[in-house]
Amino acid sequence: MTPLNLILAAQAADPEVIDRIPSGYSHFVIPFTIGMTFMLCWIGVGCVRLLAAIPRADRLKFWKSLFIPKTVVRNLKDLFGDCLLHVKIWQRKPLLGYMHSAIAFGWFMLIVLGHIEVALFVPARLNVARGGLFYPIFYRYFVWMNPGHTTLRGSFFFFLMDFFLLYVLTGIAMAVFKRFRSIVLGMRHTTKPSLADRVALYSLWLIFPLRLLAESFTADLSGGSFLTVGVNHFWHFLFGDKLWFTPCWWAYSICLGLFFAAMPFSRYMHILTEVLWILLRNAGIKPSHPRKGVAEAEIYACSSCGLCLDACPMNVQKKNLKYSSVYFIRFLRRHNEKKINAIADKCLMCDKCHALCPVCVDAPALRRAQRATGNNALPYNYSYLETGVSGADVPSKGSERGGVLYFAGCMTHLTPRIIKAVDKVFKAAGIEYSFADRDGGVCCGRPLMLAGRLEAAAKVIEANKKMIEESGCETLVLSCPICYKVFKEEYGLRGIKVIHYTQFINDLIASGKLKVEKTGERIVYHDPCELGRGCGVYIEPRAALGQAGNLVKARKEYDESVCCGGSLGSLTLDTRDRAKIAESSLDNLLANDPDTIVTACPLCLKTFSEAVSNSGRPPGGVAVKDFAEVIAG
Amino acid sequence: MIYEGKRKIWSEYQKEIPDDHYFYVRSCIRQSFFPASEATFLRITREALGKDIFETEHHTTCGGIAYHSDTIPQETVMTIIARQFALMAKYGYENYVCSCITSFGLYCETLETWREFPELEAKIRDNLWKSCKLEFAKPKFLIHASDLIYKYRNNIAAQAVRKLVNVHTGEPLKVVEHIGCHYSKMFPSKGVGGAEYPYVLVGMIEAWGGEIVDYPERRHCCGFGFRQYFIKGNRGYSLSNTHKKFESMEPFKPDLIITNCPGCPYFLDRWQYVIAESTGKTYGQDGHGIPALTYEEVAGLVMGYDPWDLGLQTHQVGVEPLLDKMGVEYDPAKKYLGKGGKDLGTPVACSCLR
Amino acid sequence: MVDFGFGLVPSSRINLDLFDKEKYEELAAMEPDVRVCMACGSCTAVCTAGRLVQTSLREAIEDLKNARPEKALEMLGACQLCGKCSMVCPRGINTRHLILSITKVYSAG
Amino acid sequence: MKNNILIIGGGPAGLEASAQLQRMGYNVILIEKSPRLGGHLAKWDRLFPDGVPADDVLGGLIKELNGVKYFTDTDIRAINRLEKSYNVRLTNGITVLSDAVLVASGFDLFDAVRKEEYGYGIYDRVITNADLEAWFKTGSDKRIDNPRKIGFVHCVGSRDEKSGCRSCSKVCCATAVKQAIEVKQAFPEAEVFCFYMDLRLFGRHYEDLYLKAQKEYGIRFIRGRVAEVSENIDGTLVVKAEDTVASKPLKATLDLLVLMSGMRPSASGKAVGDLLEMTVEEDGYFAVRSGIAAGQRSPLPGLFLAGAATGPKTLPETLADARAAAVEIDRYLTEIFPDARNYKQLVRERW
Repeated sequence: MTPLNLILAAQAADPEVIDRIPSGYSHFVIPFTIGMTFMLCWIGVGCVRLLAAIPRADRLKFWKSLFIPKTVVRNLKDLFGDCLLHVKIWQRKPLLGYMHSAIAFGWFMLIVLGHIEVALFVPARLNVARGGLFYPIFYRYFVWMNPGHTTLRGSFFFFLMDFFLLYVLTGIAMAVFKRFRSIVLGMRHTTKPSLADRVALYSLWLIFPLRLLAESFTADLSGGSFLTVGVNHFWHFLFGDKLWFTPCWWAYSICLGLFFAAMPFSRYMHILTEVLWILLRNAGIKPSHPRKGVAEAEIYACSSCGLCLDACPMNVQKKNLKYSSVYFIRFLRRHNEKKINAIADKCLMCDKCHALCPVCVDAPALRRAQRATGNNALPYNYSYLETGVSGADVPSKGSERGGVLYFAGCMTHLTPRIIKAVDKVFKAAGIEYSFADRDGGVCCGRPLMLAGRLEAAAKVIEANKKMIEESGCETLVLSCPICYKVFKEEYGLRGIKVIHYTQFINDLIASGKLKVEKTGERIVYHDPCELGRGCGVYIEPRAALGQAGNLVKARKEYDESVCCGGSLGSLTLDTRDRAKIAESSLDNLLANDPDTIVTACPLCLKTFSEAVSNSGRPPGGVAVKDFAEVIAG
Repeated sequence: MIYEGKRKIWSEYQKEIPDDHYFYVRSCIRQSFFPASEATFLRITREALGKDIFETEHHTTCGGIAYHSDTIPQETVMTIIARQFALMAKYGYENYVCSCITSFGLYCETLETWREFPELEAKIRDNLWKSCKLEFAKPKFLIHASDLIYKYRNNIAAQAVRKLVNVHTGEPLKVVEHIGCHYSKMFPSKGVGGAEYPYVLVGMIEAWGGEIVDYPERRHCCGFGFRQYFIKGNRGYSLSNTHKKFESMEPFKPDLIITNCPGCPYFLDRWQYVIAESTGKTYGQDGHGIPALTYEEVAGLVMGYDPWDLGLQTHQVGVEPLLDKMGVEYDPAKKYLGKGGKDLGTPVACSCLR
Repeated sequence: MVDFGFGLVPSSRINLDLFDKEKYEELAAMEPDVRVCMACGSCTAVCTAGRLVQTSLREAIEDLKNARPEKALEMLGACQLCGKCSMVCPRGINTRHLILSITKVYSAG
Repeated sequence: MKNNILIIGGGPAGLEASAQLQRMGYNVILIEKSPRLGGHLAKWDRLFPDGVPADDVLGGLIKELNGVKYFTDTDIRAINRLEKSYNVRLTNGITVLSDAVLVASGFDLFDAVRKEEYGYGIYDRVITNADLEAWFKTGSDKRIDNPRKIGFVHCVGSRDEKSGCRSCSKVCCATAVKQAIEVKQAFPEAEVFCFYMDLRLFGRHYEDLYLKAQKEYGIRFIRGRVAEVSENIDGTLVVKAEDTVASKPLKATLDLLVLMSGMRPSASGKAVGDLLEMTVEEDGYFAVRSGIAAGQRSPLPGLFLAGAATGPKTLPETLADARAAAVEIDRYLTEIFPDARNYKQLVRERW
């Protein structure tokens, strides 16, 4: 035990670390240097190209965002949370989260600490001209620990380095294990790696064991802590004094080189691109093209982790796994137009992959952008809308503000029980309302938007908007989540409160205007995609339903709810495939043996009703009801 | 085309045609458009066949055009027809021969209606008595004038001086036959050969040495269609209808069209002119049209009658190429001379149709 | 040319000989459901746009098969893609994709 | 005592009833006017809806005969009704004293020549369903020469008052769909059109067949009856119909037109019926006793009917009808026939 002041004094006299090789260079660094240089060039050029492809206004917005304090804080939070610690994965799959953060954060710390060591002990080597590119990476090869001069500071770094190396190694071990038994880590499906993926993957697997090998071989010269030194003793025990360490450093360098060279062509590109994507995302820039500009950052930010495979409701059939977002993005990267279109058209737009994505890649939006490239320019003729579309029942007392306007939407007209139930509830609560599309109306425009027909959508939106504004209503109540989403987000109805009937009715109950009788009915609530993930409405319907019956849980709920399969989002999914999805979604809802399935979307209602009657369940089993029906009693 | 199949059908649709003593009624339209055809019919029947055929100036229209244009009711038209039958009875005939297909169809329709609804016949009998103080007897045989020529086609062939053959090549002429719609489409059993493959004109062509052309639109109407022609606003339909027929027969390169209805030769002839002058399209050789003749005219040609006596100059489509093919001698200078050498005047030449 | 005050009238007749098999097969490859329509008319009955303008998917499919693609396109131009027709189709035809595909195939060139 | 039962007609109904009755221990005599057993089934290639070879089905039926006495090329010369039995003289010189007679005289195919506007027997490339079936079997028919466009006309001699055939022949729709698929299999490049008035695909799996025809074979179904056929100069056919769904007249040029001849009452069956003074309904088929529950009993005691003799039937229906007739005959011969004293009363009560 040396007192601290002695150590400090000794260190001042003699350097703790001595450059073992005065040139600071050895041939084995070549593979790493080539790989690293290639990758840096690639990413540099890529960044410039990407930023150049962004519209000017967006680009300005991006630069500015880097100086807005609020955004800066958010950026830092996201960079640490998403890129390094993988908080999002932790939240849903702790084991998987540990694995990812072990590799990402561990490696990050190794790099940072490595550089700090160099900065502390041989600061001159940080200069690129003097090997700054590779020196900190192979620090332990180039230095010699001055025996007897080791300070607590040095030991501290030795310890940290060994600690994080071990941390990474545990992550790697889990990754290798996951490759063979993914389900243990909570993944039913994993992606099929491409060739570059495999090269990078196997290199990555080898990098850290080799590093351990290399550093432990040199630990008696360059120092180390519990891991490297311990292993070093083990080697000496095995092989005696002669440790032939150069090949290990070569192998380590080759693996690193291979990894970085393969990186731009592999899923591991996400490690770097994600940073850019987070910055762009937080700057509020949205992709306008499925491949160029922001989209490029987005698709390269995808780590191909495959979480979206399990998220995708289509995964109920193995043949449809290929339509998952991860493959969509992979084919976007490869410019495989045919497959891009096939996948873009197949998607149900349930948005679950987006909700669960650890890097927030909005693949459904990219798909819509892709659809737009083919569909937006297709001809249409809405001249019939220009003469003005009157809501059949738009208030005679229209000029008075304060009225409630109910817009049922196209699909609700195929499920008249919703209309009837809404009427019953409104009457019970003493709400006087006008029925905008009693005799049918104009489509809300969302289906057109989902199909990528933005220009056409604008036309129907315009027609509806005119009708609604002329009605003089103050509150617009929607029973269809598809309508609700588009009315809320795209219509820009100033001075009019756009509200979903689940929210509206919940308010009526909360304010005592509506009395609901509680029954013993076991109710499971299905979150419609457009209402839940689409608009974030989860609480109100549950609150209201809780007054009417006993809410039971589905296996997956809230933002993990499973699409019913009836979505208008998909353009090409056929009836049989949809029925399969409905069946699995039903299965999810029935986990806790409810009496009634309640939903708040005409499409879900119709889909589940059909699924229940087609599923061969005995009659009188589970009932499928609309939200308003349950409230109406 | 399987000829034997057609023969089988023809053999199933034969009708009884009386030998002699005919009561003849003329056609309103033919008297105006092709008066020489009816004259030729009488000449052949009387002179070449030596039959007794009687006609009276007291007969009137059958009312068919007005009936089919929805301007007079059925009872009126039936009373008109009853009066014709009364005239026949009055002169002691029972074999009714009509020149017009519209009339023929209407007579058939009337007789069939009376057969189904005897009370209607009684009512018409009453009507006729009230209006004209006449009593009628239904004809024993009702035939169309072409039925008569069909019956004696071989007789005519025996007396013929020439055949329907191209004298330059020795090939038979290609002949399109066009049957008036009301001949057998309403009552297939009333026409020789039935409705689908009528034989009445085909029989003549075969007997006189021609070759029949069976083209896809052979069943189609000539385009008259009453209201389609009479109302100018509809006339385009009439024209288009005829146009469709010509387009369909064009690949067969017919030399001649033979018809048995008053309107058909008129529309198949005149619309060729209208098509030519409004679209530039002609259907015969070298800018000529396809001559559309009546069966009497064709019979007259094979019998060696003078083409101008047959009234061939009253056709819009020039018949000269046909006459040349058949080896008929004619004097072009006499084409537009009337009775006693009176000059009838020469029509203005067409710009497209030669 | 002489103007007679009347002339040939365009035919309203369907001519199957004009049917463009290649184009139709291209469509059928894109959306095979076009083949299975049995002309029940459910789609027309529920059509959102059909309330305001003459339009019918059933008729448009017929028009394609009857060699009148221009009529089909004209009719489908009014479609708002709301998807009601896909809900009621007894054969489960993917109507929205069919409409998009028809427009894509037949409006190109 | 073994009763004699005479079965007239060696088609599927006659064969099936013979086999069943033979198995019950009766003495069955089966007569067939043509040189071979099988009726129309013997001329067919494959059967809807599953495409089973007709020969297999027929072979199965014949195999089951198991000792039934049958005479082909044999007709009936005279029939004498005795008090209870029938004394039947056959054209081969044999006389049968039969305690029960089953008429299974089947049907004739409508003579397509009678629909003159379709030009069967006049145009070179117009054939019937039976011709096509023969071609499937033999592969030789010079009218079928790699056609590119093929039309099927449903309801030829069915649902047509003009041809004196008001009723539906029941089997032609499914046959047309089956044949359309087969012809498309033979000529994959061909376009195939089915002109129908109503598609009556009522049986099990028939709708699947229809869907398959549309989906997998791209067969076009046009609602409208072909009303006129004519021949082009090159021998191709021009057919005219109305697409009644589009409400427009329609024209198509085809290389081959197949007429789906319907079922007509059998002419030779009618001759037998005349000898027996059997009642014929307005549609030309034999009358059953009365009402829908009468099954296979004719108005005459001891005389039974099975198969298409009482109206168009599919093959499975015919076979079921034949089995039912066998049961009815057995009931008659065990419960009514042997009671000599009360026979007439029993007939009154229970026939």
